Amino acid sequence: MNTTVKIGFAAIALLMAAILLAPSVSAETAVTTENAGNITWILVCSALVFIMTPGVALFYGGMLRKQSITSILAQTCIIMGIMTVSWAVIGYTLAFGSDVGGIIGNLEYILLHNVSVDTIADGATIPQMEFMLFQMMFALITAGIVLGAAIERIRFNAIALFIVIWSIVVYAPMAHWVWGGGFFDQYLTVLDFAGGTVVHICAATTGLALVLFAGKRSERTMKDRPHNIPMTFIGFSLLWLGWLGFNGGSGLAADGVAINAIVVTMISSSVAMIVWGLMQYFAVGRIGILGMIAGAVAGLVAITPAAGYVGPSEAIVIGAVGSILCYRGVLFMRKKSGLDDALDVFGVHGIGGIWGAIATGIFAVPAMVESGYEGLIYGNTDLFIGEIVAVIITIVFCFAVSYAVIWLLSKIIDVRMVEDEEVIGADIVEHGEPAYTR
Amino acid sequence: MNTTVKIGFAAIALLMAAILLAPSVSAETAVTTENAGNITWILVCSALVFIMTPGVALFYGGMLRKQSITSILAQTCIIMGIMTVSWAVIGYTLAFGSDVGGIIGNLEYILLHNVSVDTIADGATIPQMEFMLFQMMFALITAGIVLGAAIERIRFNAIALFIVIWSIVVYAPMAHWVWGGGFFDQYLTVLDFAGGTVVHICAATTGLALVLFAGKRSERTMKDRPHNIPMTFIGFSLLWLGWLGFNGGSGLAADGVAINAIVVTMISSSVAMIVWGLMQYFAVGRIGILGMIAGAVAGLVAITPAAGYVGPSEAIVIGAVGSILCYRGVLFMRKKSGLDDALDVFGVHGIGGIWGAIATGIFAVPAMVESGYEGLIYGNTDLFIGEIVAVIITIVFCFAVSYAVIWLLSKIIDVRMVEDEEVIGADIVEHGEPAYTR
Amino acid sequence: MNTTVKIGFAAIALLMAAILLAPSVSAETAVTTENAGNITWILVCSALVFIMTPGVALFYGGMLRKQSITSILAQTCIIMGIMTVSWAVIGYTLAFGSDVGGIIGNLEYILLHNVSVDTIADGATIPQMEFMLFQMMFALITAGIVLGAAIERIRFNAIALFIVIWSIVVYAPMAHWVWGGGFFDQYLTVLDFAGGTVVHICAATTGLALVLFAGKRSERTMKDRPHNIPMTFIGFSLLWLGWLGFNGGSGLAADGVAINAIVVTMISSSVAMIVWGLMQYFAVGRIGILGMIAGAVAGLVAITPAAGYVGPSEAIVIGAVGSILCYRGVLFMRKKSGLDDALDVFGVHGIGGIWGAIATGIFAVPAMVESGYEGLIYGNTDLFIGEIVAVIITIVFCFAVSYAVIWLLSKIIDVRMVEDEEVIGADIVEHGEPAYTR
Amino acid sequence: MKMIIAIIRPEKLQCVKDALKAEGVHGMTITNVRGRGEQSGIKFTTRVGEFCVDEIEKVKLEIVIDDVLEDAAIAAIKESADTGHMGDGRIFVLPVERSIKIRTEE
Amino acid sequence: MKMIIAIIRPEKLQCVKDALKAEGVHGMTITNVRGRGEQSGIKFTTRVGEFCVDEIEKVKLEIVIDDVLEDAAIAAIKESADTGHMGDGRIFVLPVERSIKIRTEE
Amino acid sequence: MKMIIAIIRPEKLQCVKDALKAEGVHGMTITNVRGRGEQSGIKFTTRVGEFCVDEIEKVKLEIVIDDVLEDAAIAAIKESADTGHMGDGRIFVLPVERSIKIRTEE
Ligand SMILES: Nc1ncnc2c1ncn2[C@@H]1O[C@H](COP(=O)(O)OP(=O)(O)O)[C@@H](O)[C@H]1O
Ligand SMILES: Nc1ncnc2c1ncn2[C@@H]1O[C@H](COP(=O)(O)OP(=O)(O)O)[C@@H](O)[C@H]1O
Ligand SMILES: Nc1ncnc2c1ncn2[C@@H]1O[C@H](COP(=O)(O)OP(=O)(O)O)[C@@H](O)[C@H]1O
Repeated sequence: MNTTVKIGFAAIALLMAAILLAPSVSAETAVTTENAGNITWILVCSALVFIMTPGVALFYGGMLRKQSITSILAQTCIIMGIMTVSWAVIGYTLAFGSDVGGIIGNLEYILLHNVSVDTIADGATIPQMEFMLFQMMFALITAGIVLGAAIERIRFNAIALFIVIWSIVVYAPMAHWVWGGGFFDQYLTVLDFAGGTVVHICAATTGLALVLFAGKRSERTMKDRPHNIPMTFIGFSLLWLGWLGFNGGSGLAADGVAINAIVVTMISSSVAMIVWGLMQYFAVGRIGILGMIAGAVAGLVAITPAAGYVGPSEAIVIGAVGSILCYRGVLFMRKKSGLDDALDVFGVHGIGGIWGAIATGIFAVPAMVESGYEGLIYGNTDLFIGEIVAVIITIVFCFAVSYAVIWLLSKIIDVRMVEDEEVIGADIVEHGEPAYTR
Repeated sequence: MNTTVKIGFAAIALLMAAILLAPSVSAETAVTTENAGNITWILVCSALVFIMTPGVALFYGGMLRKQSITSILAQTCIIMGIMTVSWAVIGYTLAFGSDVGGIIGNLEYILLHNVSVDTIADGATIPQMEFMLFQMMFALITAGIVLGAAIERIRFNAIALFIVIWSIVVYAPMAHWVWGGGFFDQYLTVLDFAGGTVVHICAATTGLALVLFAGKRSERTMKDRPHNIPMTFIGFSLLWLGWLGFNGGSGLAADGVAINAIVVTMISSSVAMIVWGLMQYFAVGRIGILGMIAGAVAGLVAITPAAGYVGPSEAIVIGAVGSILCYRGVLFMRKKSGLDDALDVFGVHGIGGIWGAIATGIFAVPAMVESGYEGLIYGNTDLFIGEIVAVIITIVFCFAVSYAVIWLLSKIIDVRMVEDEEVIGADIVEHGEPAYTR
Repeated sequence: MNTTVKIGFAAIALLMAAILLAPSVSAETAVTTENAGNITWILVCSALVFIMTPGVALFYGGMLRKQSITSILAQTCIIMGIMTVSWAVIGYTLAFGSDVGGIIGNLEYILLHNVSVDTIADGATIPQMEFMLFQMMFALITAGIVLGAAIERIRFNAIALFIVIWSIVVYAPMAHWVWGGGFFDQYLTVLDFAGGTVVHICAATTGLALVLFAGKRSERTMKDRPHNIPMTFIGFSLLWLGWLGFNGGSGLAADGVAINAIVVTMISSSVAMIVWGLMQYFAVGRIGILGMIAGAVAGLVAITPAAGYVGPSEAIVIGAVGSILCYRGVLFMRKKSGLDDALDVFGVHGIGGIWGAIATGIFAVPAMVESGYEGLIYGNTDLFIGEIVAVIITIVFCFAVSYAVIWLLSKIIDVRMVEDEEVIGADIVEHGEPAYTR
Repeated sequence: MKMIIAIIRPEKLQCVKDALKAEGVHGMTITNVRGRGEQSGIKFTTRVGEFCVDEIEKVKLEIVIDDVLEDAAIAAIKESADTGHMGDGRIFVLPVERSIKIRTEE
Repeated sequence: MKMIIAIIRPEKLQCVKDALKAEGVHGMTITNVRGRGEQSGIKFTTRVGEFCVDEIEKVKLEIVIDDVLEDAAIAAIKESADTGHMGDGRIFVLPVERSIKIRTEE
Repeated sequence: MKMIIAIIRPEKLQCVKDALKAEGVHGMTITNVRGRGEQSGIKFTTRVGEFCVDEIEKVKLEIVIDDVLEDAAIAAIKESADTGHMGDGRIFVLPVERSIKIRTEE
């Protein structure tokens, strides 16, 4: 390489570095006691969202056979570790660094450099570092939701490596597009209050990709029934609890928006639970707890993107319809799809997330959104179309990239458990830790 | 019907509508950052009270035999759904709508219409919608406490329908009388900080009515011992945790009252736990965990109505006496009463609640209450008598109406499980979901 | 006794009383809405730290055999009761009353007299009663951590009495020295943000003293494997959750310090978890959940004393090194030490706590501490040496006094279970409450 | 020597143990089992149809005793385990060739 | 009378129960057990070596029947429990001297 | 063929399995059981009186083997399960008429 070329490269590198690392300058004021209310609220919400990830693990774990419970908990542990580190080191800056071409954030916040802790940017309610923390918890729970789909098949090591890569090539871009000033923000008329696309649709389609890649479990494994209903109940309770912070914190302030978000969250999940119970009652003659829980989760998922933009009456409709759609979705996935989505990740989070996004496009209340973002029933088609486009892009992107990642990984390491391992169960085979003594 | 009559009816109807739906006008100011502290605190307390309902389900569930755990969890699920919807649709307005004759609220807030989200009424600390949310959680936990009494006997469908009706004809009026400007408020000198009457006495006597109506369980079912002590411990921990918000939030602000309430709550429950342990030690020679937990809950119940009106020293006395009374109460209920109050709902919440109300009348500290509301030991008999009257009215009302409701229901649907069903257990018979695989 | 002597005694007594009870006078202002943010945050953190104690019980309980789970839960219950009462009655005043000779606080706050509830001292962020409450939760969790060390050997009654005395002669002085204006504060250059010495090292060496005194469990008991992995996972999740408040609240305000503390807490534990997993992978070929959990806890312990004084990058180093040291520590304790530290209390909390203290001395960031308190890498040896001295004093003091207390107790009551009791298990023998039915 | 295998209701275990003790029969091994009896389970109805629970929880006792005690033991079990309802259980007697105590040389 | 003891795969329990019912065999006692077979377990590999899982979950059926039904019952179990893989299980037949119904005088 | 039924301490299971393997005995079925021995349990004292724990956790092994291996297997179990304390357990030997492998035609 001659000198000119070298200098040329160096120049380009420098230029890139300049672009990628340039901190965005904005006016900031120091934190005072006056900000303590909002700061507290988002710290609380961070804690609430934090507990959702162990919650989803228990929720899933109770529905597995007793040979696979250590496995789901171990996978959840490691992904909590991985997502935290990945988000702090690189994910946050890719998602919320200054936009580069609508696609990704630059590296100004790498390793959380330049993220301010005790000042608040003009127009913001909390320091940036706290926003980073709140968002970190979303990264954790999204990865946590993924795990339920292809459980009892994919190896621990493979899932861990998959999530490392996925956190960078799938999750961070998604977060950037929707919340970080990326192209959804720039080109689409779309609203996603608390993460219908980024969290639920993304997790569900990622799960779907893994399921499709890994195939079904052995007949001998699939037959077993949920090994611990109370564990699922505990997990569900933590999920529901956490969701109050998930939706309640997404306005980033302790104000009327937060209150409304929590109220509609309660209503939507409750209505969805009751509706699911009724459907079950008419179909099979009795109401089961797993059904009611699935219904409530469906209602929670459905209201997520809309929680800041609709009131109690809309929440009733969104929850009820979400419940019906997810009920059908779960039945379809189980009986018709030919796929083995072990814990109904796509049936609930996928269908529910899609419905939620569309419902936002239908019901967004004029008084609660900026002008131009009203729902279909107020005669505005922009948002409705925007939501549908956003859903489609999310599904296609998350599915394709996730599938590519797991496919590539399978070239390097052993991804799939063999039948004998499956039957004995990952708890013993992979971790050497049966969950219970007798 | 001739025209005059029609017009007459229409006029009356219009008049009634005017009375029932007239929104109460009051000065309000918009929410600002300054309110964020209080708003956050009551949102947090709402979340804390929320988690008490799953908590009480686990607390109960662990003490049942393993054939009935899905059942209590399923009942808890559905009543969470029902109470949420019922409260949002009709309960809140009946309880907190403008008073109609001291008996009930009008319909101005039906379906949460007219409930303000981002303004705060003069003299209030939080928006009304947040108050509604906090109160909603109280409705949930009250219904949740009821379930423990007549479990393993009453059918799921019957309990669900019972709670639908009960939420309207028992709970909403109670809440109106005590907190919503009803006749307790108007005519009695009575204090109930966090719900001794509305929550604990009401739940306990409702439970008693169900127990009396449904009769005892089969001998073959009653003999079994608690199937999962750690589950009861988890539930108890969530209850205790939630109670910090239950009592801490009842002042509706993050101030000295909240701090004091939480401190006395910690002290009362701890003292009560220790006292129960000692009684057990002297009676049976060893201290059991279920005893200590029962003691702690007794202490929590006892301090509830007084938490805002007494200090640490009074809390020690209230907790200790509450523990002794509940200990005797539980023994009486189990050995002498001839009733099968499966999980000591009346023994703990009933006796504890009654003691708490009376204790408030005895100990209310002058510096902590309005003049005229001092306790007996400060020479004021008004409050003491008021508390006793309130307790009596609560017991009579809740018992009578609850009994009537379940009796009426039994005319329409099948309320009671038969012995074979009982023995196999509701988990399998009603839900088809045994809680555990082996 | 003649009159002069009597008068002399009376005079001395009066003087002592004057010194011991004299309330420290300081300017205070009444609580207003402005303080609600900080008040809320520390109430929230109190609730979060509260849940750590049941959390640690479940964390421990799952790793025991199924014959000892009621036992650890019962011990946890009673120590929660005892520490609460002890702290309110005498502990708080000994720790935070006006300093008497650098050794202990005076009795001005006995039974929480003179502790202000609705005023805030100048320079403080919250009322003193709230500070008392927050500190109370630290007392609970410290005692809770102790229990894991000598479990399955020491009798319930003995542990209860031990903790009564220990709360006064070990915990209260430690808290006084480090946080209450005692001699650490006065003579040492030392930082302990959230309780590395007071909580973790103190608990771990107390545990060590009990283990040394009680000796090993029967071979027949030790062999058993963890009976309930999900229970350990639930406990761990509650611990992690609570730790956000443990570290996040230790700055006593909802500000940048709190945010930073929580962020570094997340990072340190995550890094430590991953590092432990990797060590395990290279040593035994697979990654276990108990390993990952131990790693995460090690990371939490290690960052505790430093959480207010370092940023994300330091947290990565502290977590990683903490994980490596604790991994080795646990191996040493199990294989070489000849001690039976049942649940790795010293291996994790002891080693981790020591490393955390030293790490604070190495890494404390100049911009985050007062001048003179910079870490070793910034060329200041004072803090580094101060931390080491503090660690040594803590270990020696807590070990010696704890050993003395249990030794003395053993002269009065029966401390140790005999082998037959051990084998059948404390659940049945001591409590008559087997944890599960079959 | 005989092995008496008795399948009884869980709630009757304590009575049966006491009854056997009264007869001087101490040693026994107890197992939790599920049983299907001659009726092949119990039938229940839901809104949309009938279903049957065919595995009912039972307790199994295995008691090895000298031939002379056989009848007394069986009588004691029958007496104490009987409720008169379906599902009370069964007693089977199997021949045993040897019985050895691990601790001693018997 | 004979006692047929069958050790089968847990996932085959329902099939075996159905098959036996079809043969008119209703009564049975079911126990969850772990088994080690002739291969002494299944071997797995980790990064640092091999390990063996030698206690595999199985279900044990105990069925007491008249001698005449013995062959039919055994055939039904064999048929319905067979997957052709290792670990399908075993059937043992033991002699039974008496069989008594607790509820009645049989 | 014989069925050897051994009731042992749970903590001795691994030793016994190893000892049997060394003798060439691989197949076995393992059940968790509770046992009451000749002493009718262990007595403990509380402040207000005595109480007795009479169901102690044990493990039951069922091993069907050829007659020729009987003595070797029993010796191996005795050897490896013995601790010299009360409660070490028992071994019973029952006759087996047939032993069938489900997978094959044996
Ligand atoms: N033929 C059999 N072989 C093995 N166990 C049996 C048999 N018949 C019954 N049992 C056991 O006895 C229990 C009670 O049987 P069941 O026929 O219901 O008794 P009953 O005839 O007294 O009503 C069953 O649950 C099962 O465990
Ligand atoms: N000799 C034996 N004694 C008792 N149980 C046995 C014996 N051999 C096998 N079993 C039981 O049968 C199960 C299946 O045995 P295995 O040898 O794996 O069957 P297969 O020969 O069909 O592969 C074992 O798990 C064990 O429970
Ligand atoms: N007669 C018996 N029938 C069936 N099982 C027995 C009998 N005697 C003892 N056992 C079993 O053996 C176990 C050990 O018995 P025990 O008498 O305590 O042994 P040891 O005589 O070696 O002390 C008991 O717990 C029980 O499970």
